[in-house]
Amino acid sequence: MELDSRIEAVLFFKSEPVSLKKLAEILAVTEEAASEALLVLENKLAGRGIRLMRANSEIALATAPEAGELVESLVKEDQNRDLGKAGLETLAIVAYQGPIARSQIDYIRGVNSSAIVRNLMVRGLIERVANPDDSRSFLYQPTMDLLQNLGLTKLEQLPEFETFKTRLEAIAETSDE
Amino acid sequence: MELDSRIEAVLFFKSEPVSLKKLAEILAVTEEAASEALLVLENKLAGRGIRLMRANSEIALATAPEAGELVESLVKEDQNRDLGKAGLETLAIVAYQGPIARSQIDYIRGVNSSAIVRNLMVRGLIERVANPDDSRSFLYQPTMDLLQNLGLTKLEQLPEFETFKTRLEAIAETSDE
Amino acid sequence: MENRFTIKAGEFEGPLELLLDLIEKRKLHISQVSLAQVADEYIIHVQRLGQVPMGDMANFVLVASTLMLIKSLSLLPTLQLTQEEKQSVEDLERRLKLYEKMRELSVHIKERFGKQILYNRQPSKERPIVFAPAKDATAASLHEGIKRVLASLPKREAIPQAIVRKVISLEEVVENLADRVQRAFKLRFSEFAGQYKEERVNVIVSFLGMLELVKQGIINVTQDSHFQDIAMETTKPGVPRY
Repeated sequence: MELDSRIEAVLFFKSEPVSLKKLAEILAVTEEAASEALLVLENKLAGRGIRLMRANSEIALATAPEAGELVESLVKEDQNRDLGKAGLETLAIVAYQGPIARSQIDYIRGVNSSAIVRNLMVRGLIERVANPDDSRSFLYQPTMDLLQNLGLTKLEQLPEFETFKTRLEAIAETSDE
Repeated sequence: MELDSRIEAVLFFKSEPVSLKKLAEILAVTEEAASEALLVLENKLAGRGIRLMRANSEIALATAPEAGELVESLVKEDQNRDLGKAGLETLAIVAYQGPIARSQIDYIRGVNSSAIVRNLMVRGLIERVANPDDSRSFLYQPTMDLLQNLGLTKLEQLPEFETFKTRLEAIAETSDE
Repeated sequence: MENRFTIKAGEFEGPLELLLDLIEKRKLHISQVSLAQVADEYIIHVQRLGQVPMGDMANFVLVASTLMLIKSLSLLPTLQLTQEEKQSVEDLERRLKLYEKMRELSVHIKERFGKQILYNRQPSKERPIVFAPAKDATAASLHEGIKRVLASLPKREAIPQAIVRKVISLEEVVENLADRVQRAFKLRFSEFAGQYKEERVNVIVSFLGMLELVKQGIINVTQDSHFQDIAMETTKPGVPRY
């Protein structure tokens, strides 16, 4: 059985995001080999009912965006889709600028964002990771769940992602002085 | 989107066998059309990690038989895996404060706990019971198996049980505001 | 126990949001000129804010004082600004542009969120539950776990000391600014000749009154801080600077 098919089986069985490292470990291959096979799988799934998702070097399978409405009709519990103005702003900052510190979110929004950040974390739309430059502090980044809610298989598919990622970073740096 | 891909999305999401009749109903097509599309899907899945399974006119997606050994090793690994920090914290909340709603677990931890709660359930460490106050939702509580495994005859024997239960209650209450 | 985080993350309008709204309402672009134009209106809004947490009120007042600087400069271009004042003027303009960009980008999120969701597999009801104890789950580790959970609950946030200090020193800054504008105004009074003379004088007089209002706002804020039991934490990096 081809590596890409074995990956598909693992992701299907796991039903939750798996890191590239873990995936390589399970399949007893190098991360490079797993990465290559993921590209193959991604291509094979094009146009199909399920898609390969990636976020923060984690990988998962999910239903295709085009099937969103159909599957939604099968979901029983109601989903809270109201983000509010503060939630939208904060999600935009984290999606386009993440991983980003809370102090920088505050700086951009001009208000204390601790309540809204916590709210988005509880909803599973953003997550906290250790700051590689400062072990005592945290950074916030978008979750796979957020991407799924936005109908994206990866963050780079966000409109204007590349343009604003770089441009805004240059400005955000000023808050670090 | 092609009918076979739409079927794939539905079966993937459902994670359990669906009858042909039900499938046709979901997709708003005749059973004949669904049957034909199933043949197409079956062909497309040949050699892949996921296969179409049929038994007694029930249809489901499952991992390919060739991946059987791989899947078995995953099952074993899942069963022996340590819970880790996040898992232990979640289990502790359920043990000290159960029966408790998922939304309250999320609120207390400050992060979304759905994946962890599911994992604890699959392992038989916690179980879901009906919420007496709201028939549409569930509460989570530790299983008898867990108690026995911890060497306890009742939860109250957990260290400082009353103290922490009271403190958690106060927090959980504020989440309902 | 502190449960301040239960305060709802409501639709609280922040200072940058208010400022941007005022500029956009007049169909202006962000610039020092447009900031000077909306300064009065901004301050009137801030006066009407009512109950706002101390930390947030400080942010409003800090922006107000920078707007006053910008306005002073637009009225009396000869007014000398210190290096720090110049920087806070530039900083406000830059931050406002950054905020504007993010607000624009948030439209993409709004348009997409929840519209075409990619779903995970539902938890299978077919999978038999087999009791699988974890080696690390013991009564002691659960005890440790619950202690960790309680310890990591959010504490009531201390207002960064730097903000408090800045607001307190602002009182002096505004007083000083009022002095400088008044002096420059008297010095230049003879220059305000011609038909617009009266108009110009009126503008500056009302501006001085506005400065007084800002000062009062600042005094309010600093007084609040005396009544509140503020835990003085060390300043975190990246605290907003105006």
